[in-house]
Formats: sequence, structure tokens, C-alpha cells
Amino acid sequence: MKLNVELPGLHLKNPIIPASGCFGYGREFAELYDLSCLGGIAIKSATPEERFGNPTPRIAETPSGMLNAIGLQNHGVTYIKEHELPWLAQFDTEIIANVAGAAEEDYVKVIETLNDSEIVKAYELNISCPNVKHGGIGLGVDPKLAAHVTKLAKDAAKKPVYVKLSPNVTDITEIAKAVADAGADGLVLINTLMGMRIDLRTGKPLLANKTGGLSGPAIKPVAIRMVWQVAQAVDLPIIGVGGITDAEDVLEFLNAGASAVEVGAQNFIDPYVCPKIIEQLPGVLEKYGYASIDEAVGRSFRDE
Amino acid sequence: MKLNVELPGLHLKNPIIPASGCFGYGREFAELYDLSCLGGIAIKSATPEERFGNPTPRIAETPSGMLNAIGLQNHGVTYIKEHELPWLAQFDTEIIANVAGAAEEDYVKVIETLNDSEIVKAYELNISCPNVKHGGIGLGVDPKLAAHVTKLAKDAAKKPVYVKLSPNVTDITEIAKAVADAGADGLVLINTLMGMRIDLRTGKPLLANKTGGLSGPAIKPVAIRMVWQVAQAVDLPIIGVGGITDAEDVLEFLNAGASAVEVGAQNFIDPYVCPKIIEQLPGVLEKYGYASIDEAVGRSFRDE
Amino acid sequence: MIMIEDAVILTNVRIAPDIYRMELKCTMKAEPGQFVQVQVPGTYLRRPISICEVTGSSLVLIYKVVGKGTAIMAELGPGRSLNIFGPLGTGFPIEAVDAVVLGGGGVGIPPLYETAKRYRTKQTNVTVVLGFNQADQIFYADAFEKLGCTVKIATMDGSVGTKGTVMEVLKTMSVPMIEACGPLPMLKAIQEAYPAGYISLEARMACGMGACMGCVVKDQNGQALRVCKDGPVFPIGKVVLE
Amino acid sequence: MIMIEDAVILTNVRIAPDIYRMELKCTMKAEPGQFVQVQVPGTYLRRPISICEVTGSSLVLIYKVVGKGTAIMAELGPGRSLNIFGPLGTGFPIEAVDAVVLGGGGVGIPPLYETAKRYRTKQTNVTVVLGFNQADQIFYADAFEKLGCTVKIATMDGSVGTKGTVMEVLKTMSVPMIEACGPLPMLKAIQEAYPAGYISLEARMACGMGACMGCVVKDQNGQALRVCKDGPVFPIGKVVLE
Ligand SMILES: Cc1cc2nc3c(=O)[nH]c(=O)nc-3n(C[C@H](O)[C@H](O)[C@H](O)COP(=O)(O)OP(=O)(O)OC[C@H]3O[C@@H](n4cnc5c(N)ncnc54)[C@H](O)[C@@H]3O)c2cc1C
Ligand SMILES: Cc1cc2nc3c(=O)[nH]c(=O)nc-3n(C[C@H](O)[C@H](O)[C@H](O)COP(=O)(O)OP(=O)(O)OC[C@H]3O[C@@H](n4cnc5c(N)ncnc54)[C@H](O)[C@@H]3O)c2cc1C
Ligand SMILES: Cc1cc2nc3c(=O)[nH]c(=O)nc-3n(C[C@H](O)[C@H](O)[C@H](O)COP(=O)(O)O)c2cc1C
Ligand SMILES: Cc1cc2nc3c(=O)[nH]c(=O)nc-3n(C[C@H](O)[C@H](O)[C@H](O)COP(=O)(O)O)c2cc1C
Ligand code: FES
Ligand code: FES
Repeated sequence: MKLNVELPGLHLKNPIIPASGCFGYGREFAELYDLSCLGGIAIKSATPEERFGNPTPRIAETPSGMLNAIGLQNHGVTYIKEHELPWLAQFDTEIIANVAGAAEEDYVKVIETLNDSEIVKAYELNISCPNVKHGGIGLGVDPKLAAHVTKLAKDAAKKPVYVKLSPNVTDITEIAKAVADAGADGLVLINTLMGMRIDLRTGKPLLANKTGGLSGPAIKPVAIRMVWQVAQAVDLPIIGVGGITDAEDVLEFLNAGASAVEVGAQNFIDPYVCPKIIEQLPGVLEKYGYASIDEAVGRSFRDE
Repeated sequence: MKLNVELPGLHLKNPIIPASGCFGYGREFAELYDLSCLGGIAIKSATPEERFGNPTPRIAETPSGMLNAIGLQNHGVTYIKEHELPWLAQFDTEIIANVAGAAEEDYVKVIETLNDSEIVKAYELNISCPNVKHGGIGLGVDPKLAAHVTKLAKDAAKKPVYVKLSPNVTDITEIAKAVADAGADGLVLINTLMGMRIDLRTGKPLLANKTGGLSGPAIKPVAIRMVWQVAQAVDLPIIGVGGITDAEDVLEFLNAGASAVEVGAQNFIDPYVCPKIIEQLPGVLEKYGYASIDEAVGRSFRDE
Repeated sequence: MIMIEDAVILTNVRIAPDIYRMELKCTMKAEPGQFVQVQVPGTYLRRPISICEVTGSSLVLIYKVVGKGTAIMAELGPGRSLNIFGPLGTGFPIEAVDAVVLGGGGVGIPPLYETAKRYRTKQTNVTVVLGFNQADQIFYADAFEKLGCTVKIATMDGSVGTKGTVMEVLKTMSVPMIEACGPLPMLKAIQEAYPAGYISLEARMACGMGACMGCVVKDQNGQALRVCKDGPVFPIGKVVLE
Repeated sequence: MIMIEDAVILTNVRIAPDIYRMELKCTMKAEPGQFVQVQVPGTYLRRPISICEVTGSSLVLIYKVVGKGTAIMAELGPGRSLNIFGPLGTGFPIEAVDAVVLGGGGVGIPPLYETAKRYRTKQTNVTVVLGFNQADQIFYADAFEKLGCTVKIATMDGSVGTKGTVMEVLKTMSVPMIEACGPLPMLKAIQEAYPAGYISLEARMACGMGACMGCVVKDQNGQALRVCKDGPVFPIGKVVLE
């Protein structure tokens, strides 16, 4: 069965993409398997300058999930362009550069730096990081701010721009529509839900940053619901993400309306999860009667 | 150790309350244990008239949690007043009447009907049910609408009014503040997160209602975060709810800022969970160095 | 008395493709047609499974592997303990009749076994009509025979007995009183064809004890009935089957 | 080579209060001071546990029951398989020295065992200083002795050996080169007192392989180092301990 998916700027040989922040720049996973098997790779968020990120502990376990508060640690976009991207060029897979920042201009700076990199095929705007504020409000939770940064990014970008949305909002379709109207080429949803754990021994939040982003199977029902809502509200391709662990989860996202998916925290639980899913996917599609990826996309709300 | 908690209208002998919709009116659980051991009971949402609720399937399993779309099935407030409340009067525990409706007036009607019932000690406004709309927007996700229904309820009510908030919002503190300003006596948080599962065999949403409310351990980190945020933003007692399975979870909610807790879906997994927690709680409080419930409340953000 | 119990697995063996028989050592007693809610390790909600037989010191469950929970159950070896909650629901009544027909399709068959046993204790004539897809999926026909029941079999592919569903066999018989469990289409056909008897339903459940309203069906007057508490067994004609 | 393996539990026994020794049949090889990420059934994240001994056909882990995951591990019987990922991280170097001191506190002791073994193979003089809270918590002192190490013990209550921490013993000795693992205060004291040697750190981990940046510490220049990949063993003086 052909698994390839054509999206703006991305010729994915299959719909499986490791999610940003859960795969670094692929170096560690390349010791385990050939990254050329992947549909694409969403690399760790890049900011204009180097960031150390948050103090530790940055990780906490939760039922069927985890909290993280890494805080966008990275060496800055120039370092990434010079040291990580050329190394990634050896693999036959589509590189998506996840773009983040502390202010709107930061997104533009990162994009301008990466525009002439042949290896980057598309941008993924991370407007959903709870640590990044604009006038006290996260960019990703206000439709006007989200649309504005999308527009700035689109104006600067020489490659397609996907916008990665925050699930911590009252109405995800409102944000999705605003971003679509501002010219986004695609959407990625969802980023992490904001959560907290308290360390009973101290009575204080376990993470140094206090709150963190919840990911893993626990959030899958929320992600499926949001993909389903947005797929019906907006005419843009969606990359689904949140709690995927196997090929059946992938099919659930496709049915909900996603055209491709990203796999996040499961890479920590089973470092071979992406190649495993790619192997299982044709069998699972067949089992449920699909002859192609396309047939499965949006099945949940399409009349037949 | 004394476990009693004093809240507006409620003299709880301990902070453990089965959550609305997860305990019916106690009849089935009374076959298993003496309900007088409970701090209180939040009975199933009452509406002015009988409601059948949603079509089935209404239940789906998720990783460390479940979705439900019961749809406020109940016999209507008059039936409840005449048939359920007198039966509940035999138990030495505090009854909290959960109030719901399809429109603002419905809340007022239910409250007016129950005002002269001696057995009801407080109201819990369920403004968070995703099925109830007002001009297309859930009451619980708009600060103005939430404040307005709270005010109407307060004006009608002869007992304290707790407002149960929806977690499906961008900023829970904004709703909490609005409701506090409108005169609420306390807050209950959280209700379920909106989620979905797709049945791969059909490619369609598994629940007849399509979306459902996510509850269980999966949502605990979100509930803890929201209790922690609201406890610092608003000067009202909070009843915490979301994913509680044992006495350590209860302590986590107390540390986050809750004064008491409700236990929901875990009643389905272990029907004896409430008495078990009540038994374990003194030992757990002692283990972590607390001499009373009060010492634990809000520990996570209090300076010592 | 409804209770919760850590029951020890005595045996857990495959008796047909994807069909397993598990015997659990426990003190729980039950009526025919009642069920238990099984806490399968690694899953969240409990799984409702009918009680197939009550021996006095053990319960027998027969289950089909259809998803995550039943797949995990099939892996559990003897000696492991399994937390069960029950007995739950309203089962098959044992009525004072001379003859009864028990109709079962696939994993609707297990609850009929204890029912047959109780009827046989009262010397009632029991005819059991069992439906399967094909020959290799047949189970428990011999067990019913040992109880002294007349056993008739229908297979969809006609490889054994009558070709077709349980209904094909029933049509050829006189059916004064029927108690049945199986797939919804079978129960619908029985509810339409026969005035006297009982059918046992399935529903997705959370609490399994009547508290959550997750499992409701409608009666002829539009009133809600809980499959877990008011059922799973209902008199023919009571419930609207959709 | 980093790999993932379903290792079969050979033995899993309590060797001191809350301390268990588990031997796993597997093909994985490892260097001293490396660790594995254990997938404990019923938990989400893997648990990092140091490799205590590499026998060739098995790995030995020693772990303390401190929370949910380790409590479940302690319940697992022989024959069960456990999924492990490793070997991970940068371990203790085996340097060309005449004598080495190995300092371990509590569950910091396990990784020192394979380290001692490798040093003894090279005939290096090994003095092991082990710290415990009290007499009944002592484990592995005899095992180190059997390797031909000089073993010195410190207990907080003075019930065996020197009263106090590992530092009390170290103060009385010449320490040309030290390799240590244990609680943070102990590692801080060692990093301050001695210029030459290595310390092994702990951190909350997600990936355990260097990809997520969950486990970072800062070096003296403020640069991030990953405990799971650049460590867990770092040269004394490299990392800022907070
Ligand atoms: C009263 C009653 C008695 C039953 N008796 C038997 C029996 O004796 N033997 C047998 O093999 N099966 C029986 N079933 C069906 C059995 O409950 C399901 O096959 C089982 O729950 C599937 O679990 P799973 O984890 O393998 O499937 P999954 O699909 O992974 O289960 C996911 C969720 O859906 C629920 N679910 C899935 N299918 C069903 C179903 N058909 N009915 C109810 N819930 C379902 C599960 O309980 C679980 O909560 C009975 C069901 C009911 C309601
Ligand atoms: C490189 C390394 C080597 C280790 N080697 C050993 C060893 O040989 N023997 C031993 O007993 N312990 C060792 N530990 C500590 C061990 O990882 C924790 O005790 C264990 O993870 C606790 O799990 P739990 O489920 O019992 O506790 P819980 O508190 O329930 O765990 C919850 C989460 O916190 C994490 N966590 C809790 N405590 C620690 C900790 N101290 N360090 C890292 N993560 C933690 C868990 O991994 C899990 O993700 C090592 C830790 C690291 C980082
Ligand atoms: C440790 C960790 C780090 C992450 N870092 C980033 C990041 O830098 N940029 C980003 O857009 N998303 C980041 N995410 C979010 C993931 O890309 C993904 O959206 C989320 O984890 C949900 O998917 P999952 O449930 O499969 O993990 C991170 C997630 C984790 C767990
Ligand atoms: C089956 C079910 C029915 C519920 N019905 C109601 C209801 O009628 N009114 C209400 O306010 N909350 C209702 N809830 C929400 C719970 O009271 C609780 O807020 C939520 O389940 C989170 O708690 P938990 O994770 O402990 O289940 C229901 C939850 C479940 C699972
Ligand atoms: S399953 Fe809860 S009422 Fe039937
Ligand atoms: S645990 Fe992921 S980088 Fe160390």
C-alpha cells in the first residue's frame, strides 16, 4: 500500500513524523535506526539566540502521560543551521523547522535565517509554548495575536508555514480560523495541555517551573476532538499530534481529519516507535478496509 | 486526627465527597457501605423537567480515563425532591444538590424547588456541561454568562451556592473571578475535559453524542494546575475534583489549594474507594507531617 | 450479596478460536444470567463478563478476545489473582414451566449454561439452540448435553447442524418459553417472533451497578432502564431494541 | 550498542530493607557506571537504574523501593520478562592508576561494583567506602571483599564502622583518585574536597538517551550537559552542583 502524503512543501513518504522536542535533531535516534524511513522530522524549536531553558526538575510522570517544562532549550538558530541541518541532509526525509520565540520578531528572525537552507522544507510555528508571553497572554491563545504572528511569519517565509496550536483554549476553531485567514499553509495540533504535579514530600510543585506541558496517551481524546473540530471548520491540511503510540492511534487521527501525524513522548517509551508504526500501518489500514491514506482522512465526519 | 472541614453551609466530617453523576443518589452504593461515613454527597445533576439524556453508547474507555456523554439524564427536580432526598435523609452526611439546565431560568427553577428542602445543604451549579448552550456558547466558558447565572442563582438561593467550573477554557482564573464577584460561596473544579474517541471499525465517533467528557486519572494534572491557579486568584473555598484514586491524590489537591474534594469515576473502578480514602487519609496526612487538613490546604503556594 | 473479591485464576484455557474459559476460585455466589465486572490489569474501566457457571467455590467465565482487555485476560496464567465485582444485574428467571428453549449466539452462550443447570435441577426439559459461524468455533455443545439438554446447532456456513442463524432452528420448533442471549439482530428477531420469554442485552458500561446511567435502554414507554441493574435480562417486549 | 531487549528475570530478591537485587538474562553488554531504562509494567515513563554487574549473559540491578515503579518491580517474580533499554550514558572510566577509592552512599553503591570488578581485573588496589544509615541496611560489603577490595563502612548511627557519612572515612585516608556515586550532598562534599576523580549524578529523565533535554545540568561555563548522555558520570569539577 502506498503511504505517501503530499502536503504544502512536504512530500512525505509516509505520514509519520517525530514531534518537535521529542527527537532532538535526530542524532541519538540515528544510532538506533536509519532516519530515512521517516515521513519527516519536526526538529526541536529554534529561537534566535541560545536558550538554556528552565531549571530542573523539568520532567514529571503522570497517569498515562508526562509533564515537561524544558523551556525551549536550544543553541539558537544559527548554530542549528550550521551544525544540525547539514548533518540531517544525509537522510532522505522531510525536515520541518519548528520556530519559537519570546516575541513576534523572534519568529521572523528565525525564519529569515532558515529561508536559504535547502534542507528545511517547511516551518512549524510553535505559538503554543506556555512560557512565551506577549503582553501577558500567550500568542497561541488569542486569535488576533495568533493571526498577527502568522501573517508576519508568512510575509517573511519562503517556505510553507504550518501553525502549531495550543489546546489550552476555549474554542480551538476560532484560533484555527484566525490563523487560516492570516495565510497559514497548514495546522499542527495539538501541543501540550498545561498541567501540574505536586511533590507530596515538599508540598510544592514538582517541576521547578511549577507548571508543565502534559503529553502522552492521556491527552489523545482531547487531541482527537480538536482535530475533528478544526478539520470541519477550516480548509487546511492538519498534522495531528497527541498521545500516539501505535498504528491504530494514527488511523484514529486520520479518521478525525488529520493528513499526517507527529509522534511525541512515545519516542521516550519506545525509541523504535516510529519505524514500528510505519511497518504496521499498511496492515492496519487494510484491516479496516482502506486502500489508501486518503480514504481514511476525515472519515469520521464525511458522509458516504 | 480530626478530618472535619467547615465550608459555607457544609459541616463535612471529612473532605471526601462522591462527585455528581458518579454516585447517582447513593442508593446503589448504600448496598455496599454506610453512606454516613462520607463527608458529603454531590447528587446527580437535577434539571426542572425529566431528561432522558443522550443516545447510547454513552461511555468510552481512554488511557487512564473515560469519556461520558450521559447528557444530564434525571427524573426532574420534583421527583428528586419527593423520592430521592427523603431517602437520603437517613444518612448523617451533607447533601449537595447539583443544579443544571438548558437555560438560565432552569437553574432558578431547580433552586426554588429545592430551597425548602432541609436535606439539601448547598447548591453546586453545573455551568460546565458541554451539552448546555446559551446563544451557542456554553455558560461556563464565558465570564459574563457565568457571572450572570451565578447572580441569578444567588438571588434565588436560600443556601450557599458553589459553582462548578469547566476546564475547557483559556483562562480559568478569569471565569473564577467573575463567578466570585457575582457572589458565589465556593468553587468546584474541575468538570470534564471535552474529548472524543473514534471507533476504528466504523471510522465514526464511538459515542452517539460524538464528543464526551474526559475524566479519571488522565486529567488530574490539569485539575491540580487549575485548582492551584484559582486558589491564588480568588478568595473562595475550593472543592477539587479530577482523577482522584487514593488519599495521596487527595493530599495533592489539598496542597494545590482545595479545602475538600470530590471523587468521580474512581467509584466505578473501585466502588469502595470513598470509605477507603477516608480510612487512609489520617495516615497519609501524618506521613507527610500534617497535624490537620488545614495545614495541608494551599501548601504549594504558601510561604513558610 | 454484591462484593468485591480478589479471585485466584484456577484455569484459563482456549476452548475455540479466540474463545477462552477461565475458572476463578472465589466465594462469590450468583444467579444465572448475572455478570461480574472484571478489573483487567493495564486497563481503566472494568469489563462486564457473564457468569457461565457457579460451582460453589468457583465461578466460570467464558470470553472472546475482541480487544485490549480480553487480550490481556487471555494471557493471565493460573495462580494470578483477578479483582472481580459482582454478582451484578438481574439474571434469567427460573420459571415453573415444563419445557424451556435456551437460545444462544457466540459469546451469548455462556450465561445459558448456569441457566440450563438450574432448570435441569428442577427436571425441566431444556432444548438449547446454539449458533456459531462455523464448525471450529463450536464450544460447550457437549457440556449442555451432559446436563441432559437437547442440543441443536446452527452454523452460518452450514458446516454443522442447520445452516444459518439460531432463528433457522427455532422456526422448526415449538417455542413455548425462550430465554436468549446473543447478538442484537438475533435478539430482535426473537423479540418479534415470540411473546413469552427473556432476552439478555449488552451495553457499554462504566459502573455496572446502576449509578452512572451509562448503559441505558428505553422501554416501550420511553422510560430509561439500566442494562446493568434492571437487566441485563429483560422480559420479551419490555425494551425497545434499536 | 544501545538496544532494547525483553530480559527475563532470573532472580529478584530482597537483600536489605527496601533494597532488591534483580538478575536479568539478556544479551546486552555494558560499561561500569552505565544504566538501563526499565519499562516497569503499569507505569508510563521508564525508570533509570544503574547496571551493578555485567556477567556476560546477564545484568544485575540493585534498586531501592521508593515509589510506584520500584514497588511494582519488587513484586515481579522470576520468569517474567522486563523490557530494558540500554546500555545508556557515559560511565566510570577505568584509568591506569595504582590505587583507586570508590565511594558509595546507599543506592549509589550498585554502579561501583562493576567498576571495582574492572579495576581488580587490572590488579588495581581498590578501597571501597560504603555509607549506610544503619547496620541492617548494609549490602554488598562482602561482595566487594570477595573481589579483593578493602572495604570501609560508615553508618549514620555508628552501629557499624565509622559514625557519620562516607566523608568521615575519606577524611582519614589518602585519596589520590576517587570515583563516587550517592546522594547529592555527598557528591558536593567530594567535589569540593578532591581534585581528581569522577562523580555519578541522578536526574529525572524522560528519554534517557540525550534527545529531550529533560535531565540537564550546567557546567562551569553555563553550558548544558545531559546527565543521561554526557553523564551520568562526570569528571570532578566539571558540573555545577546545586
Ligand atoms: C452484561 C454483559 C455480559 C457480557 N458477557 C460476556 C461474556 O460472557 N463473554 C464475552 O466474551 N463477552 C461478554 N460481554 C462483552 C464483553 O464485555 C466485551 O467483549 C469486553 O468488554 C470487551 O473488552 P475488550 O477490552 O477486549 O475490548 P475493547 O474494545 O478494547 O474495550 C474497550 C471498552 O469498550 C467496552 N466494550 C467493548 N465491547 C463491548 C461489548 N460488546 N459490550 C460491552 N462493552 C464493550 C469494554 O468493556 C471497554 O470498556 C458482556 C457484556 C455485557 C454488557
Ligand atoms: C542514571 C541513574 C541511575 C540510577 N541508578 C539507580 C540504582 O542503581 N538503584 C536505585 O535504587 N535507584 C537508581 N536511580 C534512581 C531511580 O531511578 C529512582 O529511584 C526510580 O526511578 C524511582 O522510581 P519509582 O517509580 O519508584 O518512584 P516514583 O517517585 O513513583 O517515580 C516517579 C517518576 O520520578 C522519577 N524519579 C523518582 N525518583 C527519582 C530519582 N531519584 N532519580 C531519577 N528519577 C527519579 C521516576 O523515574 C519516575 O519517572 C538511578 C537514577 C538515575 C538517573
Ligand atoms: C519533552 C518534550 C519537549 C517538547 N518540546 C517541544 C518544542 O520544543 N516545540 C514544540 O512545538 N513542541 C514541543 N513539545 C510538544 C510535542 O511536540 C507534542 O506536541 C506534544 O508532546 C503532544 O504529543 P505527544 O502526546 O505524542 O507527546 C515537547 C514535548 C515534550 C514531551
Ligand atoms: C459518568 C459521569 C457522569 C457525570 N455526570 C455529571 C453531572 O451530572 N453533573 C456534573 O456536574 N458533573 C458530572 N460529571 C463530572 C464529575 O462530577 C467530575 O467533575 C468529573 O468526572 C471529574 O472527576 P473524576 O476524574 O474523578 O471523574 C460526571 C462524570 C462522569 C464520569
Ligand atoms: S453501567 Fe452505570 S448505570 Fe449501568
Ligand atoms: S533524559 Fe532526555 S536528554 Fe536526558
